[in-house]
Amino acid sequence: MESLTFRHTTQKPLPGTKREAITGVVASGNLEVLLERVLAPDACEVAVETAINGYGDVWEAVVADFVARAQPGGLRISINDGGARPDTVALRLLQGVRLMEA
Amino acid sequence: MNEWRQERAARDARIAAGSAFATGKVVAAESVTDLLEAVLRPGDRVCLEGDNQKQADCLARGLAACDPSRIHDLHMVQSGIVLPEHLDVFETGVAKRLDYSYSGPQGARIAKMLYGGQIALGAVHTYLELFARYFVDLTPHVALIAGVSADRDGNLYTGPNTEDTPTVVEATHFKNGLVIAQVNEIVERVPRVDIPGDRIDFVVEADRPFYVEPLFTRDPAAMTETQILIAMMAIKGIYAEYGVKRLNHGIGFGTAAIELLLPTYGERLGLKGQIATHWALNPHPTLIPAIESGWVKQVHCFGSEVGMDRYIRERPDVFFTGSDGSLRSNRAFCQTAGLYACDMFIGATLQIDLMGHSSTVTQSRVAGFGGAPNMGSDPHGRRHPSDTWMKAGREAQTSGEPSLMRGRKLVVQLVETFGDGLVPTFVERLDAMELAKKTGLELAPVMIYADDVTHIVTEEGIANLLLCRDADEREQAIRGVAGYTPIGRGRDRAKVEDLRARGVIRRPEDLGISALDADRSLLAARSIKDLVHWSGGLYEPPAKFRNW
Amino acid sequence: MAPTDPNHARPIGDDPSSPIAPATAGRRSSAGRTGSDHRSDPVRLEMSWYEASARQRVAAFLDADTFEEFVGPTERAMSPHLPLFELPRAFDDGIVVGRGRLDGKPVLVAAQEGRFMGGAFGEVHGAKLVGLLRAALEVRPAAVLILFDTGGVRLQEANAGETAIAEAMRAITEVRAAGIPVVGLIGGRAGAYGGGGLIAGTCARLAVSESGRISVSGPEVIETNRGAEEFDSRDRALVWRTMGGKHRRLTGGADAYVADTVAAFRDAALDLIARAPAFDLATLEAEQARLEARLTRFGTCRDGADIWARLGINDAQAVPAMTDAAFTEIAAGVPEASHDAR
Amino acid sequence: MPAKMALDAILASLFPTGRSVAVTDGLISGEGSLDGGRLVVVGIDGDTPLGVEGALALSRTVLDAMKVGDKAPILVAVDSDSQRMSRRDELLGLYECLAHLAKTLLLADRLGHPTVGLIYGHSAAGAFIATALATRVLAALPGANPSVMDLPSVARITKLPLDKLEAMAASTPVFAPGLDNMVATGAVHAVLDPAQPLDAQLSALIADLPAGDTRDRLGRERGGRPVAQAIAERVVSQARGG
Repeated sequence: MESLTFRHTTQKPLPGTKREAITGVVASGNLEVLLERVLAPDACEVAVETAINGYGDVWEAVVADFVARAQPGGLRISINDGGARPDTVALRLLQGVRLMEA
Repeated sequence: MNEWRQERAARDARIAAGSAFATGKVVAAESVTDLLEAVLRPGDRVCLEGDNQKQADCLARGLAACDPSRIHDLHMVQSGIVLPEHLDVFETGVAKRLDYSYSGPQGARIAKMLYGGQIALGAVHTYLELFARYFVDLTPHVALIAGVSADRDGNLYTGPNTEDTPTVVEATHFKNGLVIAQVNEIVERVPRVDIPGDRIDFVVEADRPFYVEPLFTRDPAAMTETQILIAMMAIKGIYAEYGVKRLNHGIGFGTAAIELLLPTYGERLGLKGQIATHWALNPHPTLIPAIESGWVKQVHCFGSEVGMDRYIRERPDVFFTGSDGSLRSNRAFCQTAGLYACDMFIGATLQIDLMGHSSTVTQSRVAGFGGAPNMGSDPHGRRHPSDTWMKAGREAQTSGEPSLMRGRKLVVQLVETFGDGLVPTFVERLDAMELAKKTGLELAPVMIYADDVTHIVTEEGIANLLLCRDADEREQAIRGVAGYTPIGRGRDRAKVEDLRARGVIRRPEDLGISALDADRSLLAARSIKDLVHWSGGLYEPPAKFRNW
Repeated sequence: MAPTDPNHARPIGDDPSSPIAPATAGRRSSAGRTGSDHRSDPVRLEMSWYEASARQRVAAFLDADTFEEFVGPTERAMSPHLPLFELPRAFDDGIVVGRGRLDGKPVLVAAQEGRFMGGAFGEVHGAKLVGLLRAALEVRPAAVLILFDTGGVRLQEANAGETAIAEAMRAITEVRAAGIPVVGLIGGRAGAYGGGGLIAGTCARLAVSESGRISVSGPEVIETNRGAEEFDSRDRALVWRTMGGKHRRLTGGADAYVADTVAAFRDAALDLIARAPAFDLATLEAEQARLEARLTRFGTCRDGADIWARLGINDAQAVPAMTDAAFTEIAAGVPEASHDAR
Repeated sequence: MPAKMALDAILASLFPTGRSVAVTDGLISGEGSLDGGRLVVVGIDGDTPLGVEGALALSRTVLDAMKVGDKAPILVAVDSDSQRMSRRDELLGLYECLAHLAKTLLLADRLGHPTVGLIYGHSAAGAFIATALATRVLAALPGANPSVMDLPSVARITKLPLDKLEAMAASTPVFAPGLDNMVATGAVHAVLDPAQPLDAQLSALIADLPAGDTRDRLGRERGGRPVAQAIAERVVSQARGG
């Protein structure tokens, strides 16, 4: 297991008022993403617990792209990962953000 | 005076020797080894039929049991190295040389035996290449083939998996070779004659039905959102874009997802009748919903698929069937159809390098080629135009005399950026090159050469290599769809954005597709049971695919 | 009682807002509907139960927007034991529990997530179910619904899981004795195996879909212990003839057979709640008689199809391939299938 | 590990004045007298697996005991294998038969028959849940060896090396087989002293039966299930509030 935390500053807060949302399931090649609107509107934190060690740089790149694209200001995002591929991670993050924007 | 009938005399002698173990043409299963020891000669070229769906397994067991002091140094010339016995003969010394096409299930063992020098390898071929050589310099002396049934005169019914049989018999029988067929049963009258009896010298009633594996069944339950996203991009960005009507699909989950999206996503895009109407394809169960929704005009098959027989019988407007109603497949003809009459091949691969060369070998496995390189190559002998072919040709060729322009076949690689176990699909250097070095192969086993590939589709986007004007653009186009693999992260971001602006790279959003829309609810069938429902109960899946 | 889920599921969509429509909906007549439609989302009701996650099932199954979760994911009540095994945890430990309304009636509901550790019972997972059942004695809902999806005990927390199963069974009998129906719904990919099968057998009523399986030992476990001659676990048709939804319904091992949609499970749950047997001596005497009769009548049968034939089904071999509608009709004609003896 | 106590010795110590208890095909049934009343005995002996017939035979005995009307305590004595693993048992609905057996014991308890489990040998999985664990309290004798799965099987399934598992088992009662671990999780209420008369120890247990299910509290106190009780209480409390 490996724990990773990434902190970003966003240009804007994520729209919507939903306080929390969860998507995905922890399974082999899959992950769950818990999103909570608890941070300052220009802050985003992504905390990852992953079953697969040694992919920190990939996580960093995926999270950075996601933050640049979705501008998830205000969100603390917590991930339990069962060894998902980067594309699955990116997809779940976007799915989570869509739930929070609703 | 020249003797012009030595080969024929030799064949007559073989038949005479074999007849000691036969009643007429019929030989009992327990006499197979005796028969083979009687008719074979050391050094013979032997074709032991090993197809995808039809294995001469009883004859293979008989051959493996031959006494190597009597039968040795055979030169095996067969398309598939599939059964353990296909390699056992090299361990005992019964066989020495090998020319073949495909060795999927035995890929690891064959690699070991190549390293160990137990096999003298001629070459690994594509199907059409090997078939062609049957008629030039690899003509079998003896062919050991398989069928469903035969009568006592040797008239043979291959069943729906005709596959290689006509080609093998054509080359062997008409050039003074001997043909031995194993059948599941001897009958008074065969349902249809796939091979006339005068081309078959002996018929063995096998001890059990020949082995068949459902190689082309992809369970929709295992399809992922990523595969669905890639399939959506392929449909919108390639099938619709080029109006692809005549095509061949690979056997991976990505193309199976496309098959299942035609009646749903394709229908929504108004593409019915515009794309994917004529196919060179095994009867994939995942094609059933598209057939039932009226998308598919016709399908010619290399071989059949387990469980599809009844369905095919009830859909003769779509499939090629015999007077008895069952499928007539033919690998040589279908490969030819895929090569010359299809405007697109689309399939998956394990590795793609920075030029676009692709390979399915890993360092420890020699899987061979099968037919993909035939499908996945641009045939320079093609002379008939089609809109798809011409459009691709125009994209590739921007200068020169338009009337001398030739079209291009679309050769599309459909891959996820990471494979199983987070192994990157995109690599600096193909494992195939390492393997060639280790085994002393003159040619690295490249499945599809870079100059044949026109598009690479991943979950990150479509790279249109036809539009790349130099090697650097090509490399950046490939990096630009390689996702978070080291190759993908090594991209020049500015160049990739420039390629995107020119439409060389197209992202899902450029195609009006949201990754969030890639949902399993889009699949026309989400389980094998759904496929059974679509088929009106005619599809009979094998037990291992059932959950009811 | 190892987790026995043979379907190594690849990831699928899990956004509770995205409906998973029946794959062949266009070809089927739409499922007959009850008067409860107005309370729930018709699109979500058509989603496949098998495909849906535990959260999707709960959200779609209950009246729209009535679900309130207890000890939800933000509380991060995760397994304290999985990290020892270098295994990833889930924020809800693979079970969703809470309250909501079903056709207006207040209910408590638990839903297992079959894709996380095979839906298996660990310490937290089990305690959430036990807590929910104990809560029922205080808040007295119209029913407690258990949406099973489990391979049994989570091996990494085996003692805790096994004990929690025993606690849950005791709690179910207490809830039932208090006159509150406990209804189990089984149609997920992990089935109801091991201790999950025993909990299911303790419920007052069970509804099952075709893909649902109920069993103690899984096919792989039997094969590992007794050999492939005893049970060839790769023979999937055999698995379903032995422990699948249709077999369980025909023999009275489940009280309703439903199509693989949320709507069908919802209808069945409403129906079963209304006719749950009491938990008393008469019921258990009747169950004793029912099960003894089963052994007497079918004890020599080798295969599910032999049993179905003895139940008077003309073409027993045709049962697995039957459509849901045809099967429901057949099951209605089998007296052994319906009883109050559970 | 201490040797397991034989059933005969247990019965002799329980019923010094005599008993009528039979063991047929590994199934125990009968009665003796305790504190001047009847004590009904059911159970499984000899590491016998529990299948559909066995479960229904035991449940029959329990139902019959309820019909007598004397609210006699019921002792469930167990030295069993796991549930019988067979295609036939599952075909015939083993889950219903085992659950039914458990339900008869739980109903008997509700109807005033004190139910006490006694594990004196092995037991595992479904057989354990349907018998000894379906009582008000479960007692054990030293030498008992309850388990869900043996460590080599756990190693095979979790793909962890056996020596690592054995090391983990020493410090983590939650997954490892054995009596001490089942005591720690709260499943086993008390361990009896084989050197002392069992009748008195059983009488004391019955006299002091807890009102509700205390297993998760014991699990917390003994450290074998650190969080279960708190989680269950949190669920109850959130259900209550609102």
